[in-house]
Amino acid sequence: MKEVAVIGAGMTLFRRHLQETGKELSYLATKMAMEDTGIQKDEIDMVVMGSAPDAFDGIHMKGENLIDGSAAVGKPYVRVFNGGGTGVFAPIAGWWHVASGVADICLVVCEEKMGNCYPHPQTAFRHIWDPILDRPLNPNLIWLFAMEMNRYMNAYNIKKEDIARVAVKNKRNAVGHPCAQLADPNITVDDVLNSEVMAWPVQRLDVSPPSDGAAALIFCNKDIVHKYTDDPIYVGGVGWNIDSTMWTNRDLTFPRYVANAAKMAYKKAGIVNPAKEIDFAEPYDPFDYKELHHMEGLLLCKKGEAPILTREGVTQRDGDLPICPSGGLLGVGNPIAATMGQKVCELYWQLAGKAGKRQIPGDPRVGVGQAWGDIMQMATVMVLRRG
Amino acid sequence: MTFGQKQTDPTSPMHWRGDMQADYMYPNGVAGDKFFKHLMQRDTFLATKCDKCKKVLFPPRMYCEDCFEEILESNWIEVPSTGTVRLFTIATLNAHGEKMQEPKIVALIDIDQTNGALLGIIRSNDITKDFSGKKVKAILRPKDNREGTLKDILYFEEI
Amino acid sequence: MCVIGIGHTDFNSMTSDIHWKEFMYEACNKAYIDAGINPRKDVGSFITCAEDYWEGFSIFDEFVPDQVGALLRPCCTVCGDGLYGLGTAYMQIMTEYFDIVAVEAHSKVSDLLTYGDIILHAFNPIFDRPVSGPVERPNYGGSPEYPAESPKPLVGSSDEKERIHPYFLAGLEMQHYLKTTGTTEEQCASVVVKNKKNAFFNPYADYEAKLTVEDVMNSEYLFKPLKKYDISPNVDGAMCFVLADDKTAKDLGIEPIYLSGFGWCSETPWLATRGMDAEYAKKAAKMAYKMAGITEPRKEICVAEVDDRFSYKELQHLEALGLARPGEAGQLAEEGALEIDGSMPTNMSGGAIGVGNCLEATGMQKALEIITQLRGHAGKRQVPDVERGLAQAWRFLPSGSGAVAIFER
Amino acid sequence: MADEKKDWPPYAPGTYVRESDIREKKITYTWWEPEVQYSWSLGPAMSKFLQGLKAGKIIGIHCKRCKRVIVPPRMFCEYCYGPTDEWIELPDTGIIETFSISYLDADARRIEVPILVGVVDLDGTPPHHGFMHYFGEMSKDEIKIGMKVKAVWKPENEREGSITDIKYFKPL
Repeated sequence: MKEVAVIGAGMTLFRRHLQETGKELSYLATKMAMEDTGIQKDEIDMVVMGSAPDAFDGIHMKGENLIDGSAAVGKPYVRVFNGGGTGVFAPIAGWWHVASGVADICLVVCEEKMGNCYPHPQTAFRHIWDPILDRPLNPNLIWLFAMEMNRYMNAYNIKKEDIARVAVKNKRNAVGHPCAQLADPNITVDDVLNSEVMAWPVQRLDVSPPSDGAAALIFCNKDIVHKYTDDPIYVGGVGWNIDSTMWTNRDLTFPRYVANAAKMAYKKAGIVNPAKEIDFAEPYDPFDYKELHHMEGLLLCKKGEAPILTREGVTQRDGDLPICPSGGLLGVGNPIAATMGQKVCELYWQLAGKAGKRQIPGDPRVGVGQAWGDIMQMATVMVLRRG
Repeated sequence: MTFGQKQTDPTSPMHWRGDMQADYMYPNGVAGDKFFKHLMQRDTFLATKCDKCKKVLFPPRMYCEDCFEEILESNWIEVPSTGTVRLFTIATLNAHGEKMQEPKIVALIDIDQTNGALLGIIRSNDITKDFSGKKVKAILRPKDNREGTLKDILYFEEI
Repeated sequence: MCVIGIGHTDFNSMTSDIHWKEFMYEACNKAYIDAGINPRKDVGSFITCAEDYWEGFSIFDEFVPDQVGALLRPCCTVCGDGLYGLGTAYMQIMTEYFDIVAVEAHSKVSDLLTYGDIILHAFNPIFDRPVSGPVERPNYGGSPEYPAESPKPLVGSSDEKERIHPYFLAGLEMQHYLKTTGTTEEQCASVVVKNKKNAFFNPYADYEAKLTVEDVMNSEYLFKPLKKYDISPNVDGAMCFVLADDKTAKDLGIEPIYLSGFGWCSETPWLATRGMDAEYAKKAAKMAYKMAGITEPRKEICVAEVDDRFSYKELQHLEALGLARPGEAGQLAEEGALEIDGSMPTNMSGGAIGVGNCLEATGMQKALEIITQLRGHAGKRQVPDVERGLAQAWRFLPSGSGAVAIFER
Repeated sequence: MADEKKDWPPYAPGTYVRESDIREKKITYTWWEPEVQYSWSLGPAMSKFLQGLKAGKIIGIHCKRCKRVIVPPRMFCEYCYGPTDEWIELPDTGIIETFSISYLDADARRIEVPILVGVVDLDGTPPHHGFMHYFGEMSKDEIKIGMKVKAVWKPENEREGSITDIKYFKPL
């Protein structure tokens, strides 16, 4: 197996509607990553596209449509997909292109254009449900997460204000992120608790917004990485795991699939005690409770302990275990697959000391990024470390 | 036998209907917006020229797909809305696979002064004609009716 | 790298008696039994090749794990033909994370009522798709309601009544192929005759027929020069392959079929600037030949299964793959060189014209035939002494992407 | 390098479009309504389940290897990967596994009277096995996890073989 380094990253503005087409967004993110690395199109061997449902962009086989914007014309190109998990899964696919020795340099592009689905991407979300068992009940996507959140709160007796602290932290962390859609330096716990109830226990400010956006990342074989950088960031380990489709046949209290994926990645990265050995994490936070749920799944704390750590300030940017220093999905926005920008790209920027105003104090050496997708069943995990 | 039991009663429920209906609003993009806003005012097309490979890209782009270089404002050029038929076919089926009310001539038209092309419908009295290599021009909607989409080009006809 | 197990369902134009999950389960279960493994313990990673709109779900990946045996295991979707899945499995095994990887691909196209509209939905929405017809849904229903404060913003309405079937693009491309290579429509028709004939000897093929070149030539022009018989009909079918590294295959005591080379490539999605010469197949083949150490494909490859979802595509692909010189393939077809007993046996299974177009599983069905031939299990359509075969996939209209895989005994 | 201490990403490319820019046609866009219809085959398990609902019964299936009663039924067990085959009629009672009080309908529009919805963990199955449904005859203040509930069926002549043949689950 080849060692794999990350040598460049880029991402676009995240907004509800952007004027650029999906191709153009991919181009902007890709061009930025290429300029960051100082690399030309010809030097890229292969390209991986990560993009979530076709039903958002409104283009069947949308991977094919995005080829020219992803510097992939005339190159081996493949799109991988597992719902919301794509944001970390696409870089995992990029990693295996290089780790297997098939490519020396692999570009990963993630793109999402949710605004195309009009008037609201909610229409496309209707079709993620089982057509026979769920769709006749006319469900709203928020229900799913409200049910999981309620189950989680009930099992560990968690108060809503402890969950709201996550939204406050992330929206404040996003201040200073030039791409951020919902950064707010003055938000308080009360603002979250007083926001409109959508499907109890989920309220307006518990939720990340739908967005348009794109992100890009460049992987390189360790043997030639010296050509591009003196201070490469390496992939320590990757993991992914899926649980049953039948979400009503599972206990929603603990995300066992996240734990499985994390264990797979940690084993390869040689991490025995994740809570101690990992310096910061970017778990997937489309809803504020998901950050807590995923911290537990990533084995960064005991079951039910994440809200306590959050309350005590451990997860703040200057805390002992910074969580979502980018501002996460809650602060920066949630263009499903393009959240690679806050998850894996952010790990790279933090570890390379390029995070600017968002830089974690101290000297972070190991970070873990995670995404979550499908119908509350898919986990994708990537560990990055300094060389 | 893969399963313990198979469906043997043809009178039992067999199918479940469903859809993935949704409506889509595609912004025309940065390059597309410029192209269509021009087309709303004028009867000509815009194309873009790549500085590196010197190709005149049509439909216009914000970047060159081969060189991956950005196309600058100064490299937008105006080209006539005429072209030469590269390929054509006579389509007889509609999307449902049924016979269309009347067959349509669909053509790939090389736009003059560019290295690009555009799909278009050719209207002609003679459907049996060989259109390959024929010069055609775009027939546009009246200016006050144009909306800034490809539908502003009604059809192409032979010059 | 080797294939240690294959499994497939029957191929049928309709499979109303079985749910698509059960359909996938049947193919996978057969492959696991063929390989003699327990998926719940032995398989490291699972890959499905699918696209959302073919299936009817916004996120198809969520409905995959249970029936392929991937519960609480690594599992993912690759949006491509089955051959892309094989390439992905190859790379995953090469990372040394896994010993055994399963790849599944299927078509349940009979569940789909609006096939033509869905292919149109793959066209560039701004510069290509509006040419096909009205922007408004022809049969309005089941779509979002617009509240009074934000009425439906419609742009591009016209007096057109119906949308053109997307196969017009194949009509254009066929015209290009005939013009540039001098191939005749009769030569394309001979491909149809051959593939439909081969399908008689393939027990799982669904569209066998005894036709003559005249029959094909007399079928009506649907997208001139594309005729009715030039187009492959749709079919349901599911397939699963199990791949393993050489050592694991040896430990299992299985006579393996080696995956000695693969390649894949994409051309630009812009119809305006894309050549129509199957450049994707040329580049994918180049990559696969390099990996397999092939320098003279025409001599070194015994059998080929190439994408023939339109009859001219078989000829175009043979030329792009270097198995025929440019412009020569039509003549080979006419002379019988592509027959099972010819010098370059092609689409022995019947291909997509004889078996049916199985969407993202089409390339997988090609690989299935090559493996069956290499194993010597092909019965009456067996080509003698097959040492090495090639399977090729194209991602279908309107794309310019494809993959190539080389298998050896 | 000094400039590395600046914000990163160093800039955020992209052109923001407001909803009003679309309404007022300040940007041009293309509209399209795809026609995307399906008719999925049910297969033996779902066919039997829907037939059961029409008859006012909840049908599950047994996996003998895992000693597990599965509902909704399926032809294979995802845990042992073996076939399932013994149909079981289950009681129409259970407990609330989890729930939500929704002020939004399927199209994300606000509604005044909230929908009570959740997962019912059916009696006669292992823990956490059930399906999603509505709850009724209880207020949003009364509903809680662990509450015992029973199905309220539509009258026989209105049932059509759908999950909605059960109107909702009411407190037992």
